[in-house]
Amino acid sequence: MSYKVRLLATALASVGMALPALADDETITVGFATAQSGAMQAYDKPADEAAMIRIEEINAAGGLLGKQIQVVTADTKSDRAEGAKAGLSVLDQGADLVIVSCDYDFGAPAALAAQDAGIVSFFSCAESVKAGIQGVGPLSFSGSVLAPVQGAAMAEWAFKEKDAKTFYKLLDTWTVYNKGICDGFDWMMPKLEEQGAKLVGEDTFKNEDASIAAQITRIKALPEEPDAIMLCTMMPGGVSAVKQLRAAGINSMILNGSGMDGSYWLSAVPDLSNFYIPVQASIYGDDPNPDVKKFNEAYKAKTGADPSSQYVYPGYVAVDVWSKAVERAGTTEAEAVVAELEKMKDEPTLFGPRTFTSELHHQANARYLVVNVDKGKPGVVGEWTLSEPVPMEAILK
Amino acid sequence: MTAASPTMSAQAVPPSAVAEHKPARFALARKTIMTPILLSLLLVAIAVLTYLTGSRPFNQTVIDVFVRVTLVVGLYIFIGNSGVLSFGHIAFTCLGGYAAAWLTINPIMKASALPGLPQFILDLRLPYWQSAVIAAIFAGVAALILGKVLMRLSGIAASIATFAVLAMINTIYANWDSVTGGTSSVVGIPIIRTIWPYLIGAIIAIFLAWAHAISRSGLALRAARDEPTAAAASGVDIPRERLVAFVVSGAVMGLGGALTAHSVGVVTPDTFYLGLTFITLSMLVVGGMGSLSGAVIGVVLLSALIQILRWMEAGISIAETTIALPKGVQEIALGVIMIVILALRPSGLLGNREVTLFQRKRNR
Amino acid sequence: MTLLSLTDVSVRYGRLTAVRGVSFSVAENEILFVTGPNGAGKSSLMRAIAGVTHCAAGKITLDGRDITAEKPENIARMGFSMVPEGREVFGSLTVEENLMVGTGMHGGAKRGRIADELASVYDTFPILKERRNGQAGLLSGGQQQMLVIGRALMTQPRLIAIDEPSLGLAPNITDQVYERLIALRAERGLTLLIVEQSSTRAVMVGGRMLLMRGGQIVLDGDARALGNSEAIQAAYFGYEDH
Amino acid sequence: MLQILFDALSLGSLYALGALGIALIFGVMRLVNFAHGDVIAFSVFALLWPSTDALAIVFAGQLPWYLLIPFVLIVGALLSVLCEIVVYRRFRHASPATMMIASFALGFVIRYFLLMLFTSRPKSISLLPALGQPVEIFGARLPLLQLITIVATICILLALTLFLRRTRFGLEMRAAAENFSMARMLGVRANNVIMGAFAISGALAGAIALIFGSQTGTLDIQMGASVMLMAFIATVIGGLGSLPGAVLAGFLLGAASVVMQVFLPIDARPFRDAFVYGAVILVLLFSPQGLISARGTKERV
Repeated sequence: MSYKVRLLATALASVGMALPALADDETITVGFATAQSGAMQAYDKPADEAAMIRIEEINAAGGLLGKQIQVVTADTKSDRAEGAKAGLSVLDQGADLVIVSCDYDFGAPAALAAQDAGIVSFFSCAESVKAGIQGVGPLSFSGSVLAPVQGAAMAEWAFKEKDAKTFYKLLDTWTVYNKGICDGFDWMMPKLEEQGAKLVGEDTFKNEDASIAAQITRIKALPEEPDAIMLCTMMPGGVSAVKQLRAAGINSMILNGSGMDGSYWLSAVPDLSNFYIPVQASIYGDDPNPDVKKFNEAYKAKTGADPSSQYVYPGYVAVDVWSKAVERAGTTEAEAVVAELEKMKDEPTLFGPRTFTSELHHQANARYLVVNVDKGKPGVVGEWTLSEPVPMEAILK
Repeated sequence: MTAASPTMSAQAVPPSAVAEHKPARFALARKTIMTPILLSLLLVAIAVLTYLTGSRPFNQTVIDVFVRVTLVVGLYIFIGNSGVLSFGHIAFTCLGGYAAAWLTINPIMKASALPGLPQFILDLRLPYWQSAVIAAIFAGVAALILGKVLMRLSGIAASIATFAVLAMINTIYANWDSVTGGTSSVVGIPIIRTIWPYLIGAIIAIFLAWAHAISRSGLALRAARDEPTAAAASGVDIPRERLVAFVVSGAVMGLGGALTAHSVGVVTPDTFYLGLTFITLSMLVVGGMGSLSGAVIGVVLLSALIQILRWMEAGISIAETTIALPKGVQEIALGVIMIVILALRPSGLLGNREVTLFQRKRNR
Repeated sequence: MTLLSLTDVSVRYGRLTAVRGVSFSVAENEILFVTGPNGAGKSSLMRAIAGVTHCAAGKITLDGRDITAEKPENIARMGFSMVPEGREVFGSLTVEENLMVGTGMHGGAKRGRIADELASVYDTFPILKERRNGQAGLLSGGQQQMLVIGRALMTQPRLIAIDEPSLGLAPNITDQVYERLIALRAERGLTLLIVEQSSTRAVMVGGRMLLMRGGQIVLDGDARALGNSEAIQAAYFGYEDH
Repeated sequence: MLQILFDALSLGSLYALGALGIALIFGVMRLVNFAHGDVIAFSVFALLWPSTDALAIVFAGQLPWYLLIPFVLIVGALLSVLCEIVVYRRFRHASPATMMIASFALGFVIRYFLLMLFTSRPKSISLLPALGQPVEIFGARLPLLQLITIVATICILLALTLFLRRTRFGLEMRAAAENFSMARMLGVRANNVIMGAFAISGALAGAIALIFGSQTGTLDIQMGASVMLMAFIATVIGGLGSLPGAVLAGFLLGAASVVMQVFLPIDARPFRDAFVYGAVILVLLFSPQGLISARGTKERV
């Protein structure tokens, strides 16, 4: 009886396995536990594609440690509980690296499963410090840059390069990412105030708010319009906020996090100007690095469309730095790979240098390109690296 | 539309029985005990089968099912017995989930992630089963306090008021950064990947629901649901009995919250919001709102359906060809199937009936 | 000629049977009283004819057409107007709006006739005219009763079924209501189906009378002949065995 | 101060229109229509060509405004009526809880259908861009859209009132909202009235979608959800089935939200919604039947 039950049960379970691939010695397996459907799919897929491009490049160049990289996937359905299952699923299929969802909240369950199993995980583009040692654990990394770096960089750049003196902070309390941008801004602001800048006001809103009229009224009540508004928000509420700010006749420069990158939404605010976004590389074809243009072409060839935002790039970076660490360690064993990753200091990648330490598996500073949207046309107008990295206290706030 | 129809439930008892004394209730317990036993056996069978497959993702799927069983049974205790639709019970799940997080996360991590917690909680680190018990009690106490105020309401006003509670707790937990970590995921909760604790949790919930249903309070509440005037006339204090059910179900929801936290290892406020509210309510209504068996079977069937659809989405290989549904069809199919079930069986798959061994003859 | 006919009609609520196997028919222009004690199933029977309560068994025809499973609005459109018990006025509508609700079935063509009908209802119940623009919900119980009867008349029915017309009305108003109904019967050939708890009114007005008890018809005959006979007393209070 | 008033009115307008759409349907069939929010999203997504690209491909969105507005309203009305014919018609005799879950399931289907066609990435579209300009009024600089929102809402409310008070269909609808079976016994055709209610409700959803879409410039699959929730609450505290109550409560909720945003200290502002919901509970405790209780509406939940 027990044999039959076991047979039935195994049959049942194996239906779920796409390819019951066991980790053999001939290949290295990268598992994607990311959203292939649901709310996160639109964000995970581009980063996945970029990671795939890097994997294909490696395979074409002879593989990693002489082995071909094989890819397994599981859909998180943009659901946390499903995320844990997806993580377990790719681990069962022998993943040596687990790429998890772009967003920390949605990626954490799968990353935790990898951490538990002693396997290295990379968030494709999460920008929260918890996507690393401080949250998931010592085997977890992110391919992107911390959100506070974005807020701090934009404030410093606006003050130094654009001569902005009065600042206003508008925070969308929806996500940790938003709060992170403003945390970086909050850390930078006192330094700038010593040099003559001034924070003239602050307010909060919710991403889903149908109208931010009340918040706008408060800005308009100021004796004079602030030079710059630090807008810590993301899609879709961010577009709404920008549109309403401009519709109310507020023309201050608007400083953003990288979350507002992309030209796909610009039609919502016709002739938008004076709008600044930090990006790791430009999707607009004007990146100073010609290799970025090549990547953009490769991406278009693979997916049929241009990159939709800079969040394509960190997926590439994740596979890139991991594979370098594996190459140096000579193994995919987590401990050795992590040790190699933690030795990286300003490791050059296609999209800016990367540094990992035993305290931080994330970037506390980065070289950013600043994109300005002028009359609805985005383009790179500058480059900025923070005068000093954002300290741990500000990151952990 | 029609007058309240007499319940078909094996546990249904006319209002007059409420006043009956103890021996009668022992008889009632004997008569109805088969229902929770059968339901538990069903879950045990599922657990054993899962254990034998040894597949980790499938194991996690079944863990999820058991957590849902706990939650839906918790909903049943209040909604099924009182007939008042509550949109707010997931608030107690939220309380339970965070309480479990507070009690089990490594103190060093807690001190940095949730510095606003009181010192004695910061220093505490309990095993998961103790934290689950405390989480349930915590949620139960919260339900007692909130229920005191809310149980005066009935009908849709009560539904909305409970929803308002959910929205309030969600807003507070999403923004009280120092204590709840705000909207960010709280991590560091020990992850329990064996199936048995969840099985035990679900079975406890089932037996609690059964014990409440045959208690004096549960009987009175169901009598009041079916014949409000008669019950009020025979001295049933409806708000009080509702409160009892609210507290018991709040505690079970809290337990479910703790189980959720340990199954995934993270808690966030929006896990415990509208999505979970509607999926659990749907499972209850599809199974049969007025029946404990309906609650359990509704979860098992809908979960099985979801799983099958997911497998179909992932692709099934039949003789060399892989047939796969387009991504996203699973949710659409689920919605359509739910509508069809409800159209064919408006009072759910089981209606008011319970699963028993024998079709018992009705007392005349 | 038979206008309404019921064959073995039963009505159940869950496991409770309110009407069991009732058969009778109503001829055109007839006055038929359905009487019986509380809970005899009279109202359930009426609701079943009107189509708002589902028939568990049996068949109902109106004007030769099977209406057993017909929608209430279609039954109304065939000329069956029902005044249910409990004065179901539309409380937030004005008195005149209440009266107008049921006139839609005639289409817009007969505007003049609707005005005439309205005038005649106001004639019968002057108080309604006085309060025509007031909220119906604010009327007294008796006034609401007038309103629902007037509203049913506004639909210009061939058969009007009234559940307890005298409930809540002062005796002299009740008299007026009956006078008006009888006059309409003469003028237009209206058929009357009237539910009353006591047989007094039936005896006064005359016509045919059914007596229901326990969901069944126990007596059927001429109201005056049955009158105050012993049979009716016995049937009413259930002295006999059956 | 004037600015705050306008802010409150424009937000309240959205809630009031939403509440009206829900109250209308609740009135005629005791259905709490959870799919309403998804009808809102659908009616404006109909302006786009289905595509999973990040860039929105505008389809009907390029129509001139006098065609675009009716287009969206009609899409909303048609979808809503379709929901009634395909789904809700089978639930006429079901309990409110069953109907509610069915409506939720239906909303779920619509939402995931949109998700499949358009992905979850919000789509941007410049809807009625002329409305994005600020205007000067009584010394306050207001976005033209805010003004139009308020004016349009008032017009819709007036038109609807006229329709309900002055037309036969309106009369039948009001009668049916109050006592459905009695209205049927007076020959009011149930299906017509219910379909009428769904059509109006759907058109109102379209109106909300238009306002919302031109205000935010983004179309998001979830966009209807928050308005729908607030509208649902407004319907209840307004007195279920009472149309004026729903409108009043919608405006009150909008006002409460704006006033709290203005007067709460910055640290308490993120908790704004908790205060709003607290106020909702208080209102319900003191008047469980709602602010304006509809006479004769028997509750069946």
